[in-house]
Amino acid sequence: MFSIDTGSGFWNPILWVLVIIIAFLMMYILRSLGRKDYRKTTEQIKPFLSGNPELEKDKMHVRGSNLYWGFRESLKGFYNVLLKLHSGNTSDYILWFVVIMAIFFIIIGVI
Amino acid sequence: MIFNIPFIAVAALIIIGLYAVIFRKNLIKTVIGITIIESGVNLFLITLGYREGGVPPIYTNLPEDVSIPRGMVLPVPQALTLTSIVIGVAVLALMLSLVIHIYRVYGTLDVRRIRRLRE
Amino acid sequence: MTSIEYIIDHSPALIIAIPLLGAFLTPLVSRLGSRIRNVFVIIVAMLTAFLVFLLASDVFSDGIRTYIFGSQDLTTPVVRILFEVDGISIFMAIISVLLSLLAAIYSWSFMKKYDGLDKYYTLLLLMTAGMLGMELTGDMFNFFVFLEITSISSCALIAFWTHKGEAVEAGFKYIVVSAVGALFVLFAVALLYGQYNALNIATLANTIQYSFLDKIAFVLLITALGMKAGLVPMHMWLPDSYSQAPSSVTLILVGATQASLYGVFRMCFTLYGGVFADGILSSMTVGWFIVVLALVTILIGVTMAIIQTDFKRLIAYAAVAELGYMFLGIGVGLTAMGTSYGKTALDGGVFHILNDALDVGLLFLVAGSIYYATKERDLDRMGGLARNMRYTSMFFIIGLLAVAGMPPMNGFASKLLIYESTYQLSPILSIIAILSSILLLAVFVKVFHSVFMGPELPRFRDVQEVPRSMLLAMGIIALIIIVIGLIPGIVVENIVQPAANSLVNHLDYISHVISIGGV
Amino acid sequence: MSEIVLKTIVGTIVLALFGIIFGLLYKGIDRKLSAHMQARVGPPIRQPFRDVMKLFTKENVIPRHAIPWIFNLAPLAGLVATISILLYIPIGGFEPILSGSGDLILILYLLIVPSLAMVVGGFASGSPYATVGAQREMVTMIAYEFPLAIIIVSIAWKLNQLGNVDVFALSTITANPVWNTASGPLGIIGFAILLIVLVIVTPGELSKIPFDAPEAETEIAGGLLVEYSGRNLAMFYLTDGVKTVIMASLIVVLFFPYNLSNILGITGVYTTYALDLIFYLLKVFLVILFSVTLIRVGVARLKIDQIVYTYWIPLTLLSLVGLVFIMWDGFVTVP
Repeated sequence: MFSIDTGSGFWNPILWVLVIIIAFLMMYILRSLGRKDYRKTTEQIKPFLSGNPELEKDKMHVRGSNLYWGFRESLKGFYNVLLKLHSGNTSDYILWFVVIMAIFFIIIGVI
Repeated sequence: MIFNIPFIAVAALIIIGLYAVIFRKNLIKTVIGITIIESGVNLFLITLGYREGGVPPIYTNLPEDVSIPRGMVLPVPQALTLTSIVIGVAVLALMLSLVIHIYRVYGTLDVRRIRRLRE
Repeated sequence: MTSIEYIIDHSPALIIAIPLLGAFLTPLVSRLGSRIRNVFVIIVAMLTAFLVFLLASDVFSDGIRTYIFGSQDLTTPVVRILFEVDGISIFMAIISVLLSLLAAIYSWSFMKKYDGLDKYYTLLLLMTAGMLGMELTGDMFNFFVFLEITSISSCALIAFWTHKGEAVEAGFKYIVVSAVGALFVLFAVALLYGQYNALNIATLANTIQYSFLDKIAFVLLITALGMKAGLVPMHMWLPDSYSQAPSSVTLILVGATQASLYGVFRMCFTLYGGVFADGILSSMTVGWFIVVLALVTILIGVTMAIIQTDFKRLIAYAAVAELGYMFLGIGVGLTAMGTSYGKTALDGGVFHILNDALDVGLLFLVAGSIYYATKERDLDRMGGLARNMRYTSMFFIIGLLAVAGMPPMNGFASKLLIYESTYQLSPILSIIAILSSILLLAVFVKVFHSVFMGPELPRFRDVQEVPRSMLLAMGIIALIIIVIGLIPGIVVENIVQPAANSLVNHLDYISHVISIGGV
Repeated sequence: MSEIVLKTIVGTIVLALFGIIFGLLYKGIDRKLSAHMQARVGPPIRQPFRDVMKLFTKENVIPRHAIPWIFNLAPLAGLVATISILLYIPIGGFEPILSGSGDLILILYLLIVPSLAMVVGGFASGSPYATVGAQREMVTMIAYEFPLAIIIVSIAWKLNQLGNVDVFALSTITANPVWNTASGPLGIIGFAILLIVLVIVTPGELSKIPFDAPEAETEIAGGLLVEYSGRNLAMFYLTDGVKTVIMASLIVVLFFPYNLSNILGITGVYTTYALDLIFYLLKVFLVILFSVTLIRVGVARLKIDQIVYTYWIPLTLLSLVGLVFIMWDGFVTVP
């Protein structure tokens, strides 16, 4: 009753949560065997920058648009086309509507 | 053929309206285009309501020879058209007020320049 | 007849009437003070929600329920409006009313600083009435009227902050798109009326011939409602308006978009259901068309989301991708009509409507909270907010996991249904669906980093956690997400499958009207 | 109901210990072997155990820019999620404990969690190095998920085509080894291609060379782990070990689910289980040898956009070719 069955697989969250709870307890105990403390006043709490001087905080934060550079870089051609299509022009919105309507009508009319 | 004229007019109005929305650059013309489409659709509705030799659905001045309610025209299309016109007016007013606001902020009505939101 | 039965009997009418009446009473009530007005709006929304739940329990146990406005004698020609509530209608109504209620709660603090709030709340309730009307009505023209009510009020709400040019621009784009869409819906309605002299969906579905004009009407209906539901490439209005509306409004806009999606469902499966079932029009053709567009929707939605820098615009593109999953569910359900995996896909699609409303809704509310606290929407200018806004960041993590379909959140359950059924039609469908889910995860991890992580920025040092009413709204959604995630079997069995069954068994919808003497 | 609960509780405890011990053991073997391949002596095989012991005695520094609750929770969450996968995977001749409550898609998703935990932990440390590493990890994750999804769905599609139910369940997959489902050489080639792709996906999933741009010691100083120390780092260390075992087991389950006892025809409960377990451990070792150690020693690190390119263009196309072969194979034979 608690699980769902798709005909090709299944998923029972309750048992999984049980596993997670037990594993969490175990690992929490294991973790608590380790050393808890650290010296909070020394330089070791400073971020590691390979010895470079620490910048002001605004510049230490990697900006959102700089993330996933590698992804965007390898799909550059795709994105150039995609951004061109999103023109922001109201007329284009309606144009797309008419185009899809025409394509759909041709598909239904022909087949 | 003569009975098809309203339907040809409907098609023409809708196409003219779509043309105005898609290819005209001025926002007011876009609004006008939508209104033209709306007129086309309304014309279509009202044309559907026409029955040759029908009697208006008013009970008080019914001709003697017409049986009730067989000879009467069903007033549904007229009612639909009226509703649609009322809605159309509301949409038109809303669109025009937005155009006024856009003009205030952007200083232009050119649809190509009103696209701060894109990508 | 006990009073509760009496209320259930009239609840289809009351569900529309109460928010409609409440909407126009709001300006009067707000004379008494803003606090009383807020309480009044929340009470109206709660009352509506209560009635919807009452009706839902009745519909899920006793089947379809109709309500007749106008002449009760069904043998005379069309001088009445019929409301017909079946599984999918009430399923959608539950979602809409839940979103409205949460938006009303969220608005309490979120909109506090702005004026013109009596109009804001009027429009909010009007939009609720419009959405519920679209979902409950059994009449084509009435559907159009409610569609327009929803569009007009949501347009006014999108452009609520008229001093911002972008908001007005988004509002204008939205109204153009929805006016054109709605006019084509009306045109299709007129085409159908002209042929069959009927406006009732059941009557039309019973007599439909699939003539040439019916083909045109079908194309018009599906395309227009598809545009209003944000099907790529007609989705471009969606990020504009979702990102510019106040967050509480965006939450209901999700519901409004899904009401249009419901229209697609209703037209495909009920109005033209007989045409597909008899094989006059191959359901494969239409199904594959929707499947292909759904795949494009998913892919373009996520790939556009991943490069956005505006918080709400990013979520809006993610919402587009999520809509793609629902369309995938419908498309596969239509293509593989009658097979068990087609049914599973449809279940998944319907289940995903609920999950998407909750997940994306929660993320929009988080975005609103961030905006409320920092007056910032640009991801590049934020950072380190997890320190000051601990609850909000926790809600964001829940929303992130849910929207990316990570176990054990609700999104995983519905996506599992979709993955494990669509692959039987073509393996590539599941592959794209799985991949896009990971991309969605990446999208929100990016947001998570740029908003909540990083060093404490000096200008956000004094940022406070958002007020309680906003936390309450987010908390309720987060709770529902987790509960549905932990008991997906119960939800699917009791709510989703009846809804999906009511789509598949389109004859029930028709025969119910016949049984009470109609057609 | 209470029986399965009890089994789950005991199973979790046993499998967690199993996963951790063998994860560290295989890590030691891997290090020793790769050292020998590079003409070094290398550390002793028990070195990973010593490493963990040492980490437990070190200070657990939380850097100033970190967000403590996420910073501390992420390593733990990753390890816990990884351990939970072990309950869905058949080990040796044993039926998985939760065999009826989770399938391949679930495993696919749970495998994301440890990487996600590392990403979140990296972001939470508030260091630019860690952020760069974390976003690279995320990009790598996107990249390898495409071919991985193709592999999993192809196998399920094939099994479904043959009329099986519950095709995403690992019990169905082990009952029908993929090589037996192919009806001609085309299918065999298709599955072989998928196997090769999966072997190349594995180092990406485990952030090993050549796909270790997220950690890249030489350029971003350990990347997303740069600020981690002490017991938090130990958690990540253990996660890595367990994940290696899981990935190897997945390859074993998907492509080599044979048991020695069936082939040799051995009966007797204990000998069967013991023999199958040993055979399974051997298979896992061989998979690790090929997909981790050999690749790691043989090639150099790729740049992050090269990783995306490698996975999305050549490997995705390759696995699509495999899929097409398998589908073709199916259409040719199914009447």
